[in-house]
Amino acid sequence: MAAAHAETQHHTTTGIDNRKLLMWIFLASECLFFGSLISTYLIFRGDSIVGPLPADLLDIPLTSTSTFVLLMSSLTMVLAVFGAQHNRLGLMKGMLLATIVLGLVFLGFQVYEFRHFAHLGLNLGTNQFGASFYLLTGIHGTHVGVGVLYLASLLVASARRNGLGKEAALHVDIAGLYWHFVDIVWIVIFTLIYLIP
Amino acid sequence: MGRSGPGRIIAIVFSGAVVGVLSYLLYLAFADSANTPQSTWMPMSDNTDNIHAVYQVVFYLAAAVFILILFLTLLFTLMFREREGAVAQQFHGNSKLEVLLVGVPVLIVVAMMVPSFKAIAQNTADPPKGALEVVAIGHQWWFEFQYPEFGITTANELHVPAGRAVSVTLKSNDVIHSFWVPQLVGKVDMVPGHTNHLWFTPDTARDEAYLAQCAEFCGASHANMRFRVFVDTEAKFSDWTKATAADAAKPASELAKAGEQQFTASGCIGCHTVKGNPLAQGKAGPNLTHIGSRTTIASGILPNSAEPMHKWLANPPAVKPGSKMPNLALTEEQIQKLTAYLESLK
Amino acid sequence: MVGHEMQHGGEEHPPSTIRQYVMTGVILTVITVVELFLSYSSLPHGLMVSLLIGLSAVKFVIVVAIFMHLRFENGLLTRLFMFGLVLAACILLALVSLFWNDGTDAVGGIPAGQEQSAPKH
Amino acid sequence: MATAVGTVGHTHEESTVWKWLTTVDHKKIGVLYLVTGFAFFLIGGIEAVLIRTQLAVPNGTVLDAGLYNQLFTMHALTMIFLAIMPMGAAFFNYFIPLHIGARDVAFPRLNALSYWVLLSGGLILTSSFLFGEAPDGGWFAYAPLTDETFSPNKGLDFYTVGLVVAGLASLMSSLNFAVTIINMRAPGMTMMRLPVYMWMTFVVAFLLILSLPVITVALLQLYFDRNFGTHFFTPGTGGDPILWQHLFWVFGHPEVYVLILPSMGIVSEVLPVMSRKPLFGYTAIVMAGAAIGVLGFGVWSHHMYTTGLGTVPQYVFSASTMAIGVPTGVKVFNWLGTMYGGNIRMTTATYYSIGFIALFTIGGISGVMHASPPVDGQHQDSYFIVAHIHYVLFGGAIMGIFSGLFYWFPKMTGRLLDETWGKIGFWFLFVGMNLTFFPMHFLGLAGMPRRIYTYDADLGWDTWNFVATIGVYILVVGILLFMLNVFMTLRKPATAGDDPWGGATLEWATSSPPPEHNFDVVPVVRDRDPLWYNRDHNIPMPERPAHLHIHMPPPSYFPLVLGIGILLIGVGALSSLAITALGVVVAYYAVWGWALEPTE
Ligand code: HEA
Ligand code: HEA
Ligand code: HEC
Ligand code: CUA
Ligand SMILES: [Cu+2]
Repeated sequence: MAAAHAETQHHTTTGIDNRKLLMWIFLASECLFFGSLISTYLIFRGDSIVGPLPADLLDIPLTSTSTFVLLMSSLTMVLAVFGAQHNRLGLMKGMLLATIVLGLVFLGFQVYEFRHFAHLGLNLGTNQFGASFYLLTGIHGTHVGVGVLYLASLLVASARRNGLGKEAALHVDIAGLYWHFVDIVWIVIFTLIYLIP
Repeated sequence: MGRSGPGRIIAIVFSGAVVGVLSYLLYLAFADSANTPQSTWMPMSDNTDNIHAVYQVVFYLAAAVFILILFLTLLFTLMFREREGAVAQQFHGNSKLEVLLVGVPVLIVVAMMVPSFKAIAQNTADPPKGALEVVAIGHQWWFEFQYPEFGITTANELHVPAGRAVSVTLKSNDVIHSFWVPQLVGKVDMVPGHTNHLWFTPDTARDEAYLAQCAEFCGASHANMRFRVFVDTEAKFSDWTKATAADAAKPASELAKAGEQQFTASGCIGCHTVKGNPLAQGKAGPNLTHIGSRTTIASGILPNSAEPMHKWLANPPAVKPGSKMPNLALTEEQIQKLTAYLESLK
Repeated sequence: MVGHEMQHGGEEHPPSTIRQYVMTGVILTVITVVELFLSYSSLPHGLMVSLLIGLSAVKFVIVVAIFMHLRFENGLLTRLFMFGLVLAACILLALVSLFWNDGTDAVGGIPAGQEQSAPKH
Repeated sequence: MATAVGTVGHTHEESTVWKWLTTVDHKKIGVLYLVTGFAFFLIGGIEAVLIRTQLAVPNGTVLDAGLYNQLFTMHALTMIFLAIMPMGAAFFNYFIPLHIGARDVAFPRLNALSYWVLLSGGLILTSSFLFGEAPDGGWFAYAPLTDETFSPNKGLDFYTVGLVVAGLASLMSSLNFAVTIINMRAPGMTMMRLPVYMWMTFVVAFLLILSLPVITVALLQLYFDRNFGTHFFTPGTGGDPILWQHLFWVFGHPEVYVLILPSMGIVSEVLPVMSRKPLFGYTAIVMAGAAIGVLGFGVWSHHMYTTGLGTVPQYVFSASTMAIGVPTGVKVFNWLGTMYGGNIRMTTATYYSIGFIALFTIGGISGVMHASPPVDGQHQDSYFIVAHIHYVLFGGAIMGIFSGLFYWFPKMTGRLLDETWGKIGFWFLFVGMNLTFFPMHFLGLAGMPRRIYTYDADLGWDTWNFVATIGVYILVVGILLFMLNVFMTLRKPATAGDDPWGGATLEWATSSPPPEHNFDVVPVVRDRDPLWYNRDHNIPMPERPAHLHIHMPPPSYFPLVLGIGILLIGVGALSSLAITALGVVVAYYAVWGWALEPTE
């Protein structure tokens, strides 16, 4: 996380940093995690015995907005990484902050959506749609939340410093991998759940 | 025993003898087990014939691999075990041999696959036209059988005619159970929310029932969830359907008549149906219309006669852990009446 | 997976100006807008679904390749990640097709109100 | 916190207990795993003894139905998740760095955390007995039996929470091991020079990394079904119990290779060393291992032939399942090829390895038998399956682990286990094992279903059940002999020397037990069997330099604290939100401490 892990600094066989490698393998694992959740959602498509059904609830314009927000957060994230790598501390901090804010906005949209759906009668136990939708998007939201915490810790940690080393850049880089991954998962979810009628 | 000359021959003969004798003894034990009441190696229908045809191929091929590997393992252990002055040959592999060692297993696997595919196709094909339709529903922990054709609902004892295909529709009322009659049909699960199918044509009629047992773990009394299949002649089967479709016999003895009243008074009617008794329409328990003519009660774990019936009514969960039929705290006298009544329901 | 040693990644280098990243962001946005447009269009269902899936795959690849700069990393990382991704996709496809062609007359999918679980006689 | 630890000048201020609690040394953690795994093996074994005692005679009265069902469920869970996997992880921990010539794993503190989380998972699962509500739905917990309608007590919640926690531990350690093997190899140690044991570890790590997420999702869904009113696996609102089965076995089948591959790796190390010749067909064995790993993801529905899978899926899954026999056969033949032409030292480790070949083959071919769906119609859920699983699990996995114990004990402790008693113990285990599990084939053939707490006398099952029960008591003697052997050996002086077997791999190039930094000088690897190459080419061991300046990561208590946090979160999921919240706070504190702690 925030501070340096000197324990893993030494030379590696492949030249890839251990932590970066770890993150990529972890993301491979996450593919299976979200793959199973998405499978569940698709398998239960059309299996809801009672409403409300997706067509009754899903609000594409609204979610398109939040999708756009998340997409932009990827852009700000990559700029934060860029800042870190090019030793532009201000850029990095600003962009990290922007990413965090965008992430929070996305979460806000999600909270709004959940409450709205619950209001319209969709709960976890209502039907298959409710169960698989809330579980999938809820777990995605949890990932976004963890990401926000992760980035916030980086920001706090960087506030105590005014220079940036390679190490710090790597931390931002790795956090970025996680953040982008959560974003692409949303790309898939958005297409499969919202866009495909 | 050594790695060359006579020592080597002794090693080969010894290993061969050990593995040979072992295999023979195991074969005897297998043969012996194949001869037990619930044996899976006694095909008595087209379905199990199909299975058995594959099973034999698979079994003997597996046996061949077993014998070969055991033989080689023992032989190499004897031949190459440490000895003064011997030197281990240093080699890393042998590509030609490797190809062979992949090729032979591939052949074995194909030899198992071809008959398997054939039997899959046969046993999952649609049942022939004119098959007897039966609906089997799994309950914790008993089997319900319906014959839509005859309007029959019964439990735990399935009657089918020899020579006619029986098409069974499998459902479950609660958890997953499995329908398995080792000598008549390979198992297929009864899954809640799904409808499964299987069919088989019994070879010959016989008096003795085929034993069967639920084969998917389904809770406390999974071990006590058994059933029986009677393969009757065409004539006997038709008698059975007539008798079973009819209303329940009217109780004759005084005791039995009192039992009929008790049956209502004790609330049995809430769970059990007795055809012809308009009050008894319950569906939670087995249909008891002709319980008196069944050979067993409580899904095949007790023989059907007064004494076991008495035991059952006195405390079902004691006979069958977890039973969904509660202990109704019946008095000795009530039980006697009920037993007389139930045994009269021929 | 890791058949031989990989010392260094590809020759290409990640974007070196902010402009390039912003452009990528713009492309992603454009694709999203197109997708949105598609989902409201009256194209035949099959075509629309394939287009949508195709476009989101493109977005996926762009983010992974450029934002996560996988394209400019050691090829080992690509292989490791792709292994998980492809496996997940295969299992997803297998599961979905097993359920959508379920041979057991699953009750799910039957219009509401018809049959719930095994019939109660 | 202690200062950086070199070879010289350990600072011994802390108590021994504190040292073990805060250790980040992969060898110490390996020992922790080993002891924990073995303890759980005894617990699982005692459960098995109770099961067999109940089944010794028809209509047994030792256990009632409810307890029996808890026991066989917990027996399987304990053995698989808390005994074999940790014992496998124990050797991984201890020997990955030693085998590849590294000073430690890539993430030492994460490694410690994995252990504490695993222990938490084990405690959660096992503590269910204290409440009399152990899981009782079988180890694969088929819905809807495991839903709150049919299993209203807490048992299945212990199951979901315990397994998620244990799974988290395995995920973390697998990530760690994968990175270590990819990235921490000694100079010259290319992938194709890795010891086979490392290859199998590598495959296992990926199997876990890619299959655990699937079971985690399934467990979450089951937890939601039981606690939050969803119906993923019950027909209530359109859910489907078959989905659980698919998700479980998508994980479950790779999992069985997770259990067997480490033992296959051990056998591939022991046989060449004891035969005094290189492994036959290294490349083929490695490829076969990888092939098993990949194919293992495509066969899961062979556990579901009887669910009404349909015709085509039966074709597909039986073909893929049988195909797995081919790479596995390659391994078996190559082990035999390794023995061929050797000068085999008949040590106890060799006995266990040879036993492995014979017994695993028996289990493997019975596996191939039920790979045929029609045959499986007669096998599924019968004792034939129970015979299969114990031949592969006990005859395979456990035999391999015992081989490894005898082989590596001198490396880990500097002492050789007693060979005579070791061999006597082996014969008890070998005979006991066959007596217990071979008759189960006959029982299966005679139509005895599994998971039944009682059976009638007139079914022809009594003889073989009785024999099987005798067998397990012989097994108990064998295990006790082994424990006695370990106990006696540990009291003797360390006289084994660095390399008692004339080993080929790097762990034998350092002292026994190895120093904390493993190697004074990290060796250069020139061949697959580096030590033999050096021996044959008269390359001397590198000299120990006069001044060693090796910085090892200092001990840390944050893994333990984070582990406690996760334990609290788990306990909270079983009881009250307040405890979960406390757990989150503890975990968050630990993460910060972890991140800010200096690691030099
Ligand atoms: C260590 C664990 C382990 C291992 C390695 C295996 C290995 C195999 N298993 Fe097994 N299996 C289990 C553990 C394991 N299994 C468990 C725990 C269950 C039960 C779960 C439960 O229901 O509780 C189970 C259940 C199980 C089933 C489901 C049975 C049922 O419930 O209906 C099937 C069906 O196909 C199966 C098949 C196989 C096959 C084909 C292999 C193959 O990998 C075996 C390959 C090995 C060989 C074939 C031997 C060596 C090869 C040769 C000498 C070459 C020549 C031979 C041929 C070409 C045939 N296993
Ligand atoms: C790694 C896996 C593993 C191992 C090693 C074992 C080991 C054993 N198993 Fe188990 N078993 C399974 C995995 C395993 N099993 C699984 C997955 C199932 C399926 C469960 C299900 O259906 O859900 C199963 C099911 C199962 C059943 C079927 C239950 C049923 O279906 O009703 C039986 C029955 O005999 C059994 C017996 C045994 C026996 C006798 C041993 C013996 O080998 C045990 C030997 C060990 C010992 C004997 C320990 C020695 C103990 C001491 C020395 C104690 C003394 C010490 C002190 C007091 C400190 N097992
Ligand atoms: C709450 C429901 C309920 C009530 C009330 C009830 N039963 Fe039952 N009964 C069952 C169930 C369920 C079974 C099946 C039990 C099993 O086999 O596991 C059963 C089984 C039986 C059987 C064995 C049937 C067979 O097919 O072998 C008999 C006989 C029987 N009940 C008689 C009675 C009598 C007499 C009474 C009243 C005194 C009664 N039952 C009250 C639910 C009930
Ligand atoms: Cu019904 Cu087991
Ligand atoms: Cu399997």
